[in-house]
Amino acid sequence: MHPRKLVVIVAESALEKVLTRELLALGAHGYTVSDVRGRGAHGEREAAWTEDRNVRIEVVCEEEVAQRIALHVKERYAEHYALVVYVLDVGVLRGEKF
Amino acid sequence: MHPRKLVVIVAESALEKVLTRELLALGAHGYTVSDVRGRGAHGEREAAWTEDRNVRIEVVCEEEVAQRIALHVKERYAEHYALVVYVLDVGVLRGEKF
Amino acid sequence: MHPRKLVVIVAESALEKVLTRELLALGAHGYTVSDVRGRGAHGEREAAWTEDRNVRIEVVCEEEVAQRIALHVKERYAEHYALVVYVLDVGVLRGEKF
Amino acid sequence: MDPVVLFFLLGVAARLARSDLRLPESMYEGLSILLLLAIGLKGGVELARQPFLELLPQALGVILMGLLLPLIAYPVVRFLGRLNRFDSASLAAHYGSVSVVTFAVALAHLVDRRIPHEEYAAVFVVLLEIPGIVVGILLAKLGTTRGVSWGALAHDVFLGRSIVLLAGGLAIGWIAGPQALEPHGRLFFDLFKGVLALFMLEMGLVAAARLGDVRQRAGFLILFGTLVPMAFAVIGALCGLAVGLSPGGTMLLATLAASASYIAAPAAIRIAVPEANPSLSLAAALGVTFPFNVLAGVPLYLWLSNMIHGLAG
Amino acid sequence: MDPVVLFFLLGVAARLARSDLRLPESMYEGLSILLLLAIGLKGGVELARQPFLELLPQALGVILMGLLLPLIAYPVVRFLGRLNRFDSASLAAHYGSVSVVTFAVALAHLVDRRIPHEEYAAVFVVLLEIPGIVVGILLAKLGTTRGVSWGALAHDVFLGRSIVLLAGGLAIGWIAGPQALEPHGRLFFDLFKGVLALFMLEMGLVAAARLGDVRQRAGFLILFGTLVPMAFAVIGALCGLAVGLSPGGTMLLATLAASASYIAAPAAIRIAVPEANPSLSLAAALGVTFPFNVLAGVPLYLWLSNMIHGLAG
Amino acid sequence: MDPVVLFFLLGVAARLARSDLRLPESMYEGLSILLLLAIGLKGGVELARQPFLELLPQALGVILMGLLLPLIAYPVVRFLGRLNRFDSASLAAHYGSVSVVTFAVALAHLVDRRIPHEEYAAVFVVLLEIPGIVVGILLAKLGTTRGVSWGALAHDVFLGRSIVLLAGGLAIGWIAGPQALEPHGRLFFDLFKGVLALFMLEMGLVAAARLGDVRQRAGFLILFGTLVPMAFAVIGALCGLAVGLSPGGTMLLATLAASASYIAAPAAIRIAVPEANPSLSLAAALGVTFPFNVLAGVPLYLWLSNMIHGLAG
Ligand SMILES: Nc1ncnc2c1ncn2[C@@H]1O[C@H](COP(=O)(O)O)[C@@H](O)[C@H]1O
Ligand SMILES: Nc1ncnc2c1ncn2[C@@H]1O[C@H](COP(=O)(O)O)[C@@H](O)[C@H]1O
Ligand SMILES: Nc1ncnc2c1ncn2[C@@H]1O[C@H](COP(=O)(O)O)[C@@H](O)[C@H]1O
Ligand code: NA
Ligand code: NA
Ligand code: NA
Repeated sequence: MHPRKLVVIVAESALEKVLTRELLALGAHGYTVSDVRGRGAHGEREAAWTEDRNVRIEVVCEEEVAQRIALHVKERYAEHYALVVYVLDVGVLRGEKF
Repeated sequence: MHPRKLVVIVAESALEKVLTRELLALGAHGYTVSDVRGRGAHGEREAAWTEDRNVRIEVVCEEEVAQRIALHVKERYAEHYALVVYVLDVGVLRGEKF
Repeated sequence: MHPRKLVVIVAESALEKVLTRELLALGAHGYTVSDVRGRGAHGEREAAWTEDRNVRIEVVCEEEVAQRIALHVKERYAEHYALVVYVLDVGVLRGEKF
Repeated sequence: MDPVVLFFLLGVAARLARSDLRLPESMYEGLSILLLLAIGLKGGVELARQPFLELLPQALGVILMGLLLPLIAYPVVRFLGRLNRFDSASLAAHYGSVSVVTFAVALAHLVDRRIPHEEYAAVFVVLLEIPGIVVGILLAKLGTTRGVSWGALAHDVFLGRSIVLLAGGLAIGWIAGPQALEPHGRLFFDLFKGVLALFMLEMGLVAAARLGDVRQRAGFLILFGTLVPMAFAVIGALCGLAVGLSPGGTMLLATLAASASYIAAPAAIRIAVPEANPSLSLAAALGVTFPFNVLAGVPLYLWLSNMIHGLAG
Repeated sequence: MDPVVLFFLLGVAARLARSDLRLPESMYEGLSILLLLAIGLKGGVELARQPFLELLPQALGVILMGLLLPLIAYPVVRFLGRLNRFDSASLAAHYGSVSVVTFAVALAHLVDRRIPHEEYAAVFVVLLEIPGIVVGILLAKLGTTRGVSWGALAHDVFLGRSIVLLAGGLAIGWIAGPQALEPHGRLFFDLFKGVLALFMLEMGLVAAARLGDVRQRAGFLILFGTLVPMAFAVIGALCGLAVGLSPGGTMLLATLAASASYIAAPAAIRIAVPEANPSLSLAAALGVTFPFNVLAGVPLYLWLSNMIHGLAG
Repeated sequence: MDPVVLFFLLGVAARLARSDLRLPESMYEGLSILLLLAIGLKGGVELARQPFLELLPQALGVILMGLLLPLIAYPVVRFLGRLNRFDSASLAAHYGSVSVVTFAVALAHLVDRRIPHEEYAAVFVVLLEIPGIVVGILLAKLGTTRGVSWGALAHDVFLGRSIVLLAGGLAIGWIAGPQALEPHGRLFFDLFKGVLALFMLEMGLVAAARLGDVRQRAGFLILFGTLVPMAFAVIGALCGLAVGLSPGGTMLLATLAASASYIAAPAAIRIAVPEANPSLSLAAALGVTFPFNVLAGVPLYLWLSNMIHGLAG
């Protein structure tokens, strides 16, 4: 298994379009998105309607890309948007994919 | 990156309301919920209708809180409810958030 | 906490039925499935309609089973299907469940 | 055979044949919202036409029946069925409460045959949904030290989705009246049978999915799931006669008594009585009683009500 | 009281009582697609009956009003409300733009009372949705160095869901004409009020969910969220009179002016003005102004339009 | 132009302009369930009116055609298109099978023009969905050692969602008859065109999303995706003539022959022939043939059927 990083971003759904575009620009080769709800410093977001939903974006990538993504998201969006980012260690079989 | 824990709880949807309330009481600052289906010791839960669905709850928190949550869920719910809990290591940039 | 592995498979939804059956045959005791969308080497899969959706399958299991699953999926499906697999370390309280 | 029954059978067949047919969960939810509102609105419009005070004795009689039914079911399950206290109480709650879809099928049965009935009968659904659940939970907790948070439970039961939609529909129908609701009727009333048909397709899929659990205790479940409804239908019909309902209304009340809750009761019991095995009560309510009522019960209860009224009459 | 208002109140009550009632998100989306298309189609069919050139001055007048409204709202919020530049601009954008559901309620109000009106008024919705947002964003960016990607923004605003469905419906209605659309009308037109009722139930749930945020700045929000709509309604009614609308059409334009966007504006502002606090503008638009317009505004604006036409008359 | 075509074009335009308009997936599924059941029910009601034995030769003729079409398509793709065996077989399966929505558009075309036709034609859809897929898979597997689990495959194909709903609808319509289904008709039949319109909007979005893939092999795909349907329409029309259909029914059969499956075939082929590139077949079926049939094919095939019947006499 090749060691890689898994970056998880949970953010308000308004950011999905820009974020996924920027992820690719930052060096990710792919991503996976799901619709979620949640609660955090910005209160409850219960997905009762479209503007009130979060998305959870998952990216497997090399450590360097992961750093870049986490930093970018933090600097560009963390101040004004409801979001969290965290990073995990993963192993993959096909290292060339990520 | 600051080291934190990620607690994942997959449980029957009937527990969503109580669980999320208790998570906050146990010291979590937030959580993320998604609708899922699955299979385990209690058989298949295929989300064909509301009572037959699972939720997946994700909490990033300090190690101590994670221990507390895992133990609480195990003791209070594991006997009678369909659920699993597992804990992972994560890194976060904004340590004060979790 | 008992150490276990978490295998995550993101694959086109056509594979859900076969994959979940095979996971059990390979020694998993359970799994959790959610509907997701994403992008990768096979282009964007935006879940605009049924054939264009991915599923995310999560399995907590022993290391050996995890190896078996990852290898099996890679060998049997990776060539022709849109999918990724990655493996993480997790801790569980009820070791006998997984 | 009534088309809604055919839709149900189609769902059952598709599931048994392991077809990949499934209705999206949000369609199931959407259809049930439509059904509940439609039943409530219809009932509310008719309720406005009734002298309110005359209904009070009927309402009391019906609530009394709702409290009685689980008290009958519990000892049957506990001592004849030899189940533990929790499962017995859970089954008592499910069968003490009611199934709105079964009611809708019975209603459509009457309307198709132009049989007159108390059109405000939706009120009975609201009155009967809760008492059975509450008594069932009390039965489970008798003599237990570990308490239930009754406040939270009452909140969840009284403000559950189905009660809010039914009672809300009743209130809106009552306040707005038939004329103001006429343009809305094209969605809520004209499409009723079509929506019910789709819902029955889903019910067939869901009920058949329970047959695996049924098989594990087939003997008990089949006996319990058919005999109790029939006995309860007799009680319901007698109650209908006693409170002065027409044969049509009597049949509706008999059907309600005979029906088993599979939405409100499971949700409440799961939280209040975690020790009860939910597969068991859903297997009985959904896997046996719902199909039984829809396929055989509804016509049977009509016959029963006519007969009782004939005897009494 | 109009049933759609009762449905709204049911939603509010259910939410305030913390019922677990919620409509699935895809039902919300499906209903809003139906509403937008229905309004567009209806307007398009009628538009085809109008001499196109005669409408041009009306259209220009309406667009001018759309550019004016946020310019009035901004200083009010900024200097009377003492909010920062970003929140002021955000509120100006929300109140400069329009709410389609409020329009639908006003339309149903007229139809129920058989009050004649310009049936192509859906065009005004399309014309008014965008200018307010654009001006609002400009106000936020005045004197800022950090730019906005105007191209991407224009794309998102002009091709947002609601504009595409409304304008698309208008175009289809215009091209196809009433006769070709007759069989589709059974879905889009006959069910309109029922669909609107369901939507209002959801709006009640959503609006009540904002009341927590309202409470935090109750004074300002309640004053702002009721006075500005009333003032804008006067402007809208005068504009309707000026461009030669009937009293019914004038009332629709007044309602549009008085309504606050809670779909297009929040989405656009969130991206273009991230510094603005979205809870604030949604609390005002959804938690105060929407209920106010639906409960009191719509009849008020009808009275206003009749009065203005009477005075001018 | 027919409104359903306009809705399709609206979807295409929205997608090409990169609007954020999308229908929720569960709405897509809900609409397709409604469409399939409606077509099945309608066909079943009419089927009950036919002498069963007279239909047998027609059914056989239609099935034969279904087996023949992929055998024609395969060599064309393989040797003229120079695709590998798997992609050739996959395309043969897609074009050998049928598209229900294309059928619905053709049906609506006839109904709008009051052109008589065999109203039980939904039977042909059921008969034609499967043979093409089976032959296609056989073609892919010819001479391969690695087997297919034919049992599992047959199960998936024969019990796929669309077959179950169509055949189930046929059976229910057949058993229940027109009178019993009348109240359900308000959902299934009266709303048919509206539901079809919404579905076509979604189809426009989905088809346009395939245009990127089309562009990569534009020459081959456009030729193949328009010429094969036209050739198949001729075969379908001749088959219709041979089995004694009216001009209207002949046009429906021609349309079915010309249409390409984008639901049943992709799902089955993806599992049975993983080596085939799904983007290619979807680009052809959804990106080229579906729009071609809807925009130009349907009227063309009506003209063709009338001509062939005219020639024949
Ligand atoms: N501690 C946490 N664990 C998991 N998810 C979180 C946590 N905090 C926030 N979130 C998610 O991130 C979203 C935005 O967070 P916030 O900006 O803190 O409101 C929330 O709506 C949750 O879905
Ligand atoms: N080994 C596992 N890996 C991932 N998810 C699991 C596993 N076991 C159970 N689950 C999930 O947890 C739910 C409840 O588990 P159980 O109580 O074992 O039936 C299941 O329906 C699955 O969604
Ligand atoms: N680097 C990645 N990180 C997360 N998810 C991915 C990644 N690459 C691919 N995926 C997911 O896996 C699916 C199939 O990937 P692929 O076979 O590369 O097209 C995509 O549609 C994504 O949902
Ligand atoms: Na009962
Ligand atoms: Na406005
Ligand atoms: Na074909």
